[in-house]
Amino acid sequence: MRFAFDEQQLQFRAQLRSFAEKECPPDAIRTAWEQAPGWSRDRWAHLAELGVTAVTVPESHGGLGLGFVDLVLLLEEAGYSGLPEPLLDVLAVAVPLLAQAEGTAAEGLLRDRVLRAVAEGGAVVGVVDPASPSVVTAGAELVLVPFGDEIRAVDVPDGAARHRLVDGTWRAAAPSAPAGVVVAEGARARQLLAAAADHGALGAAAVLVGAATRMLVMAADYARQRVQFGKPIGSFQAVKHHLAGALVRVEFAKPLVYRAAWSLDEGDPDAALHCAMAKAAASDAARRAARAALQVHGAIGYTWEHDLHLWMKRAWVLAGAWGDAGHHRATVLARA
Amino acid sequence: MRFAFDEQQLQFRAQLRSFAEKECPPDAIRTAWEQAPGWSRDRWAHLAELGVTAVTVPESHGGLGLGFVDLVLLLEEAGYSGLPEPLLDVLAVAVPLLAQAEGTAAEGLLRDRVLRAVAEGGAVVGVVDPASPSVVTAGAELVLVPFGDEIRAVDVPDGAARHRLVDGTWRAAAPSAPAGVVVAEGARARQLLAAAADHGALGAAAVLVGAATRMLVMAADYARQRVQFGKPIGSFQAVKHHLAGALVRVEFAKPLVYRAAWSLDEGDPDAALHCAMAKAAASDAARRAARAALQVHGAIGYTWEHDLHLWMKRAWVLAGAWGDAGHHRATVLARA
Amino acid sequence: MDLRFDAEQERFRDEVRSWLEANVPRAGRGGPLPSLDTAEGFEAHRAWERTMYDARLSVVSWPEEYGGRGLGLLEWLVFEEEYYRAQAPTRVGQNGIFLLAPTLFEFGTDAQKERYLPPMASGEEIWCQGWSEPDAGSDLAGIRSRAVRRDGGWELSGQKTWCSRGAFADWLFGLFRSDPDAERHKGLTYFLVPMDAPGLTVRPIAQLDGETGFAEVFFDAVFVPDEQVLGDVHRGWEVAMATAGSERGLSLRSPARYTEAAGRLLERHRALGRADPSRAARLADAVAGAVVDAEAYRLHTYWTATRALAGERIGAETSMNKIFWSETDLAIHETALELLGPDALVLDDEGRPGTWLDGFLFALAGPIYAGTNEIQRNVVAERVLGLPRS
Amino acid sequence: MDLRFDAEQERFRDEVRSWLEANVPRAGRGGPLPSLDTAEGFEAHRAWERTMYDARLSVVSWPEEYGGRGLGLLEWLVFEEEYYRAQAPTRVGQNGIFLLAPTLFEFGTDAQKERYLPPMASGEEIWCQGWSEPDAGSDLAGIRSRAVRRDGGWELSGQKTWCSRGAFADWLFGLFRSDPDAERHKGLTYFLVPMDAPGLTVRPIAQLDGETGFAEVFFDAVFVPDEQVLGDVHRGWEVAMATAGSERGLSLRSPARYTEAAGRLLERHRALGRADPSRAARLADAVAGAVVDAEAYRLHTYWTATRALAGERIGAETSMNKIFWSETDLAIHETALELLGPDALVLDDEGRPGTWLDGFLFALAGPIYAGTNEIQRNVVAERVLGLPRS
Repeated sequence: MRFAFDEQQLQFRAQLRSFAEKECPPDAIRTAWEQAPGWSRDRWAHLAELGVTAVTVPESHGGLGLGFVDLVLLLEEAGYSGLPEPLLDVLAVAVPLLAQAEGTAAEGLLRDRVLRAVAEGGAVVGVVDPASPSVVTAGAELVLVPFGDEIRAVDVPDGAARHRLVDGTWRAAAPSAPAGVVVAEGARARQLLAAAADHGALGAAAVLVGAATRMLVMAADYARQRVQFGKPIGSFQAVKHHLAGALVRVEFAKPLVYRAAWSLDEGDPDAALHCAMAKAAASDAARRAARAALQVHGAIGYTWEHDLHLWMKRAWVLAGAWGDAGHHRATVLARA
Repeated sequence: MRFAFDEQQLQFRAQLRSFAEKECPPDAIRTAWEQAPGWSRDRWAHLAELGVTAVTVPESHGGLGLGFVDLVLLLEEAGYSGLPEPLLDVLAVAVPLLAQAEGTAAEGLLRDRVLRAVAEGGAVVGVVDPASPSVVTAGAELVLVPFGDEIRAVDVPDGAARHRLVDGTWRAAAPSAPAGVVVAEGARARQLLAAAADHGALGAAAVLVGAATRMLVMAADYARQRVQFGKPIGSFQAVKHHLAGALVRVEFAKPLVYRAAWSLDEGDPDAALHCAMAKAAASDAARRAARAALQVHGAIGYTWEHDLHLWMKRAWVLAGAWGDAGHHRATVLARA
Repeated sequence: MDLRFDAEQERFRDEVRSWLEANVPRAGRGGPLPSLDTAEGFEAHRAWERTMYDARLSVVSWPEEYGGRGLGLLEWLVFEEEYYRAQAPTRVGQNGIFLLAPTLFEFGTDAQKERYLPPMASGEEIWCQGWSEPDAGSDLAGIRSRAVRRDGGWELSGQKTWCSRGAFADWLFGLFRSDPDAERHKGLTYFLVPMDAPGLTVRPIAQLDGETGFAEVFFDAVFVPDEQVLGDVHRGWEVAMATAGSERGLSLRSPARYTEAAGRLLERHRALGRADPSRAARLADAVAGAVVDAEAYRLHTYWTATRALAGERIGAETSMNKIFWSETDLAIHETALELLGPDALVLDDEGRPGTWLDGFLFALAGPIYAGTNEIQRNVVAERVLGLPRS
Repeated sequence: MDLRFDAEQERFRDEVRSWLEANVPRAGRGGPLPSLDTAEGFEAHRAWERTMYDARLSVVSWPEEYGGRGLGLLEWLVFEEEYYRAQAPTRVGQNGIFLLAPTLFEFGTDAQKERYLPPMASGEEIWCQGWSEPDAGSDLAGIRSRAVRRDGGWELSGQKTWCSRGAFADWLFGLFRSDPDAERHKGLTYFLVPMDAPGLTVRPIAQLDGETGFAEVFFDAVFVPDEQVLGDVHRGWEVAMATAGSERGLSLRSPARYTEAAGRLLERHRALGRADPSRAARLADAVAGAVVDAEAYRLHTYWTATRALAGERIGAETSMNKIFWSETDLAIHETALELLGPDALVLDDEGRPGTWLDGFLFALAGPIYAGTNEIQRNVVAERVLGLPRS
């Protein structure tokens, strides 16, 4: 029993934090929002140089071959830093799915090529979140989509319609008549899709606890500095208790996220249950953190110019992505 | 549109308050708890002298022939004052049920006799709360119980088993093979039982908002007087916000209670919906008030000696009586 | 107790309903109007105010001489119920009509009333508020913007912020510190200021939704003649606060907004019940709770209105109202977004939110503006429960 | 990261499980024990402590010389999981074992450790705490009970209250003001006092459930020799607080209590699902939430234990723990009572509550004792989030 990240994992996160502080300040997030795909190919290439895009790619395909425990810490950091790149879709969902697929011969070739390209930062492979099945990761060259009882890898045409979500992420219309390579079929495809749903939920939970932490840090900073009635508003109990109450929920969601990652890596038969617990707790904690942080900021937090909304909106979107808290609590009841 | 009680109604309540202040201080409530039936026949007789037991009895049977609007204000007061007498069971449920029954000839005689006796304080007629169907009002000489597709008026044997609830009220075991007079049957019986459920829910809601108000008054009194850290604890925002938040819920539950009473008196086709709304809101508001009041009192509120628990436990019991908040919210969805 | 409207009130309801059915801008007849927070949309909403004014429906509770019908509070509630029922446009003139007008009626000179009320009623002059400042938010008494005595008037300097509708409004009402030696609530004066006054500049502020619903307003030696002082000099705080508890100034937040939204939520939930019963079952409790709360707010409003009509002064209850409607509004919209799922968070092709998301964004501001709910809970605790001030 | 227990820990778990299966008092073999808060029940619980002590299971994490096994924090967690799983009796010795013992290990002299630890481990001497006073509750530093220097010791006067187990305990540990000129946290000394000392009287206090779970203790010139001072004179506050953040003094509230209760709740919900599916559906979200929270608390405990074992000092996180376990405990029991309906509020023929009602009554005290949750939220805000003190 040693429930902690190791030095290497913590260092990797620290590297990602330094990178984000330099390469992805809030204004860069704003810029990314402006147009599809909502993220920067330049920054993606830099993330590849850092090794981030190779984390979950097996060593046999040129990746680092690390697991979900390593990944969730990086995703939490991505949430904290507000990185708009599709790390969740690609690293938590698409790569593990592709790595475990055993489709046609064509697929075998494609798999190696695509995974290597992802590891090197040369390709982005997207997925479908079953909570919004009509859209896929924006900016992906290739998306893995369920079709009948198959999963296919389909090229995304340049002209695909794209929609912006309230949090500045974009989604592309799902290909309607996919003519791609069959990646898996039948029982295997169903298995992979079920696993992908767990991975997406866990990845989203990790990003959420990171974003939630960031909002509470921002609110605490503001509360120390903002003076009303002759003293910092952070000295008022109402402000203290809003933030402390939210912080407790966030801090207790985190171990659920880390444990679910460990269970996936260990092939624990309860891994799906653990992912559901993580997402249920993280969704609620992040929504509560967003509410508390906005209330503490007051009107300034309600403006476009202030940074808070960049994280708050992310929290709203991810709280509902890959199944909302209610969906996952229903799963908990069914599986516990 | 005039949504207010009239002078006479307010005066009646004021009389009941003065009576309770004199005749039912907290120690009298404690005494009543000690043994079955959990209330005082002496005080019941006094309530009859005040006219309270005659409120809903039709004038043709020697009563005041008033309606639910009059009654809910008195029940709210009973909740505020902590009166342990079974006003809710008798006046809100049993009397209206009996008054509207049209059973056998035997029933006609019984009806007049019983209603007159209730009005005069000489009899207590009890009922069954469908939320706990195995028990009836304790201390009633006669209870109205559903049996097959009938409602019967059954004498309660002296030796019936009696149980105490956490709030000090007692319930007697329901008669198992009722041999009483048939009060109503078939469709009419079903109608009357449905109405009785609405009346019970509304009556409980009225008692609940009264009890909730009392708990908040007690907590505010305590918070003004209790000093910690060199000042009254009521000057701390945490205490203020606990109580203010609960008070708002209670104050907004009250108009739902009053409106449901008016709808019943007017024969509004939505009266059942309105009763459900009242009970849902009042149950939650009272539970919240109980929590807030206990938290503000701290350890002293957790003792048997302090009065708070007399009201708090009442709130727990009534919140679940005649259908809990969830039950009534389901009704709201079905009927709205 | 009588919860029925009388025959005349019902006739009035019928009139309003028919008129709105015939006139509310809808697809195919000039509607829905473009966003209030664009120049074009602002003018379209102003024109709608004029249309209502011409039917004497813009300010039904005002005396006839100022463009109203001299109706009472209950009729105003009837009007509002119908207005929300018809899903008619947001009232661009609401800051003036609901916040300034009650004060004008109580403290304005006859000349001021004649000058300001009719164009307010017709939409010709739209008002924005100038209460908050960068360092005076929850602590409103911390106002620093100054008014310095000049010949025949005052010279205003300083900065106001979070002025709703500030980007396009014609006039501003607000408090300025006229006595530099007085502190906190003292030495403030209530001014009426045209937005085109020399020295006044406006910087629109984009909100969460990207639209410029409010603005900062800068005052650089803006001259305001004495006729534009409302109430007594140095008594601005009392002037601004006095009407909060009066019948006219009750500013009851119209319950129709919430009952209407709760009704639409209920419809959505019914539809979900057919499409995805298990998801609908999970949300049933929250939906019913929202319906109950909206109804509680409606009834509480009648309760309070009855008291106001009986001449009672409505005081700290307005703080209870504020807490309740803002929490209810948020609960309705949060539940709706949960019910609708991720698709409701997608923006349209112009990057604008859909109805429910828009309503949610608006509701989010509820616990903040018009006195944060934290301030309101202090007020309730101190004035209703009698707890000591901190 | 590795969430498995090692082979030795699993062997230890097996041993504990088998021993508890064989020894926990159950119907038919002397159980369940009578209420802890009666003279008879207290002695029965004391005997149970002795039974555990004889199996070297009463204080597994203590060194062997004092009756323990010298095991670590993780083994203690394993023990606790099994203890709750077996639904074994409430630990009558818990105040001494969990609150006093860590302080004794850090500040006690060898003589004190030898004198007090073994009888604490065996249940021969049961301790109660003497922290709060009538005017020092949340404001614990407001302690007024005095210790006056006398030849070879101190004379204690004053009053302590909310002393859990105070009605039947053998010893009391508590803080007294030894320097009358010092204020607040200064000038306090930590004393160990036998309950049969001349001048000491006990008044049991009945709780919500009617039982005397705590007591007032009055000190009228109670003499205590110097050997019964724990740590330095006038440094009692530091002595009492120092162990809060240490590994031994972590006083991790055993997560097994909550996972066990949540598991039983889940079973009840499954049963309800068969009997009344629509009612079960309404409660599904709350039941699942309770299960998730109990699990979150369990995992967070391992997380914290790992940090403590790595030598990190655990500080304000204990306040987060307190908030979370007390809220979780209350949520589990509130949900259970809602699920069980009115019947769960009926008392038995001796006027005692059933299991779930009893658990609810106990849980209600959680947000109050050991520092109210309001105080804990202040601590979290100030020490974790860095907000300024009021």
